[in-house]
Amino acid sequence: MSLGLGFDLLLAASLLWSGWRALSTPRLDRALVLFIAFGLLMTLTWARLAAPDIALAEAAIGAGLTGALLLDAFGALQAKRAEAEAKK
Amino acid sequence: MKRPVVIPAALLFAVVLILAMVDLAPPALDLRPLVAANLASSGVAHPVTAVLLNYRAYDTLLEIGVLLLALVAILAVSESVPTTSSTSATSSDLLLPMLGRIAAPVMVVVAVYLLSAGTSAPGGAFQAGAVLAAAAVLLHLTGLLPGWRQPGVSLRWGLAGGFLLFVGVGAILLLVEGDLLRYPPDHAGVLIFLIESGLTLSLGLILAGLFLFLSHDKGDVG
Amino acid sequence: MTSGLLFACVGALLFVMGVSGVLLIRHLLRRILAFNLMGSGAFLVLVGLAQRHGVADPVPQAMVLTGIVVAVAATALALALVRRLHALTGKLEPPEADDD
Amino acid sequence: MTDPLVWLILLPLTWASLAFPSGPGRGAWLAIAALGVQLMLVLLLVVDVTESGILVRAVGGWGAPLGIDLAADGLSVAMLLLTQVIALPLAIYARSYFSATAPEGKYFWPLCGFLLAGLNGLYLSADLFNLYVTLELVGLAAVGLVAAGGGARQIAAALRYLFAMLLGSGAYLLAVALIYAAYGTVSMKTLAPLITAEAPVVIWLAGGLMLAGLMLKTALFPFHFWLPPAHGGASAPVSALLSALVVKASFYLLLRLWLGPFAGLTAGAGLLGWLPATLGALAILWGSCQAIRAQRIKMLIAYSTVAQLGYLFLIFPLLTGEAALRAGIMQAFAHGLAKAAMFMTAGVLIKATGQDRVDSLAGAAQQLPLTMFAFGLAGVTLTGLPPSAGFLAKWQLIEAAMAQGAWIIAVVVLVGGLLAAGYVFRVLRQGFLLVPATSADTSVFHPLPRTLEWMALLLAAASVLLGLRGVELMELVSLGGAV
Repeated sequence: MSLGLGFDLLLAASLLWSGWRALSTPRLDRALVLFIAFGLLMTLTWARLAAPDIALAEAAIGAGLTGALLLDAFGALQAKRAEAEAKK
Repeated sequence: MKRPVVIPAALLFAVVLILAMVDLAPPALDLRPLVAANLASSGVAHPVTAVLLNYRAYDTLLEIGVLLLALVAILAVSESVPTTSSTSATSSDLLLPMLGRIAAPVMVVVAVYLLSAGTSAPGGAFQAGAVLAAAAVLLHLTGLLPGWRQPGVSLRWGLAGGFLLFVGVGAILLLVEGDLLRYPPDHAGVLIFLIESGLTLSLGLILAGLFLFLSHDKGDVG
Repeated sequence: MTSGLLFACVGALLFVMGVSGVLLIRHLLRRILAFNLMGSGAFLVLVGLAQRHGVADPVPQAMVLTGIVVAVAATALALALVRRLHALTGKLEPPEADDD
Repeated sequence: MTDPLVWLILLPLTWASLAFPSGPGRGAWLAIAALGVQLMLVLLLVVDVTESGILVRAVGGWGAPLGIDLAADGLSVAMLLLTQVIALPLAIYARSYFSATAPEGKYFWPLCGFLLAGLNGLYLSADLFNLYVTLELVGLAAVGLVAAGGGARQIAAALRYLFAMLLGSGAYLLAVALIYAAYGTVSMKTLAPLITAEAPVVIWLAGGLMLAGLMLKTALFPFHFWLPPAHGGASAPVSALLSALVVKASFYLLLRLWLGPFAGLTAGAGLLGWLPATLGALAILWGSCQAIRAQRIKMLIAYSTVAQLGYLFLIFPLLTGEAALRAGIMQAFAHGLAKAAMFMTAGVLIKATGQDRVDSLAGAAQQLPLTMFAFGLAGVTLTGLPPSAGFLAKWQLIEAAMAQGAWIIAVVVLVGGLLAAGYVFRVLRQGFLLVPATSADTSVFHPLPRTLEWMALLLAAASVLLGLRGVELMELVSLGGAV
């Protein structure tokens, strides 16, 4: 088994694991972190598939912007919820 | 309730799909020689950029349309009532604004590099625009750039400008060359760079807008 | 097995994972995550399967670049709707179907 | 303007992206003027295609398989004609409908422009991946329109709609990936002989994914769950746009794939056509029953759309002959015109009475005779009474079914007509009820711009009168070898 294949298999397993956990882990903040990790793993995958353009775009847009959007939404919702609790 | 149906069906589909994919014979057609053979007249040296902005430039045109459309849709959904609290991060920390002041210009330089590199190496308008957008978001997070509300006239023209430029070039080429987005080989490089420059700016604004308009909408109603 | 084929298979699994997620998960933010997994899965199949013989192909790569931008546009719109719904109802789950 | 085909895509893109910077609520006149030009362009295109058959344009001058081809044949021109014919009166209606400050009309024009550009692009594209992008353009624009300026109910409907659209286009995209891997091209013209020659298992899976994804996008029973809240909850011009035009786009694409690249597979498996047809028959029964029971007028009309879409899918087992295709196109026109008119009248009634319940319509015929007349005409078409376009469509469909011994389809069509009469009559009966002047719960009717009523009447009358000249229209589909 070559080094490349071993790395690919590891990457494949991590992709599936992080994707699965992002959907199934009970805490939402962890899920979002796992999702961003998934995006970074996708970036590595694109590099392994000889697609540097997609790797760049995935890092910037897929993991970066989407991650930022999700985290920002999460933060806003948390703040909103805390506000609502405080009112009670 | 749906679970017992969906999960077995999904697993079954995945297994059949993977078995079928492993079993797949080589395709009848190979576009790679075609891509390579026409590279010289495409105006760029990087195959992916050639596909994106020349061979299949029409896809890219519509895709920028989708992005602009999504931004308009977000504006249509968001609350239009201007709220007063628009500065996001409290600037009690002195380090963050400094970081923003140093990093943002560097990111602009990186964006320009990515844009110019795109003709011959990985990179191009999307990546450059994304870096510009990231710079804007960073400035916002460090408290130097307030969240955007309903955009003013100049910002709206900036958001739509890259797309309008792309459509305009396409339309002129349709009138002059007879086909939509058919670049004359001698000028293809210049025209593509022109389109990419416009797109970088507008994409930067749109992608930043996706974040900043949403970020502004704290959902305060009533 | 080439990297292309391996990641195409991973893509197929991610796709069904994402579709099941969109169908089964009620929490809207997570449903958006599931949609993104579905998209990534389709992109991996597009590039990976086309490159199953180990040679890079710029055409599907360009298509995926287009697809990523479309996906982020859809994600942003979905988030805008979710935030609006949360602001109006305080809920992060869609209300039950009202058929009238 | 030498080339109507390409300008039909460029023009709406241009006015959509000009309407956005000109400011919230602006762009109506630009849109109406441009839609007038688009209507002329599509008429020019009809002439061109009638004279010279299928037209192909190579975007970028490359040609398939390296580049993207645009193609116009009889089927696509018919759909383009339907789109522009409805869009112009609808735009005039929408200009009067949205007041200057209405939040739901703030970005109506750019969204509407992108939607129409997406539709025109979809009807003209001959490239599977490009079709994916146009599908997304149409889907996201439609979701934005449903959600625009809306309350919680509308936002929830838009979210459900969005996820249905994304699932549908996701399945479509995976299918495109499999097809590219198997044949190395996504050009429909290049693919057709390749798929007919040899179809590995992945192509069957790809076909299944496309079928499922597009049935979901067309809201075929039981995938219709997203349609009634989205179409019933949006503002009236948007509902009209979605019900009359948007759902037809994914139906068109399914038909195009069925008859084009996948013709080799679908012709070989004769029973396959009965799957969409069975679901279509169920859609007719279920949708009509729900419409009969609906309390709110727009939900009634939305469920009627679920039912009427069912007829479109009845043609699939009969596609070996051309008559079924003609019936399908006629039904698309009949339903498009009548349903646009119906949602427009609903908009008038809701604005005038301030209520949206069927029960609150008493006295409408006295106060808004034009509108109730328009609703009645549209109802004639949906029920399939002569001489309407709906009658012609059903007649053709029954004829095609009987010719192939599929009498069950004929029975479904007849039962569907009776049920449609049921829900149309419910509204008319309420509208023509005379209310005693002293009654306390009489709805108060607010005065409205007459344009609203006339535009609805125009489309409703067109849906009936088309029945007289429908043969010429149906001739169109045999042009350029769609079959």
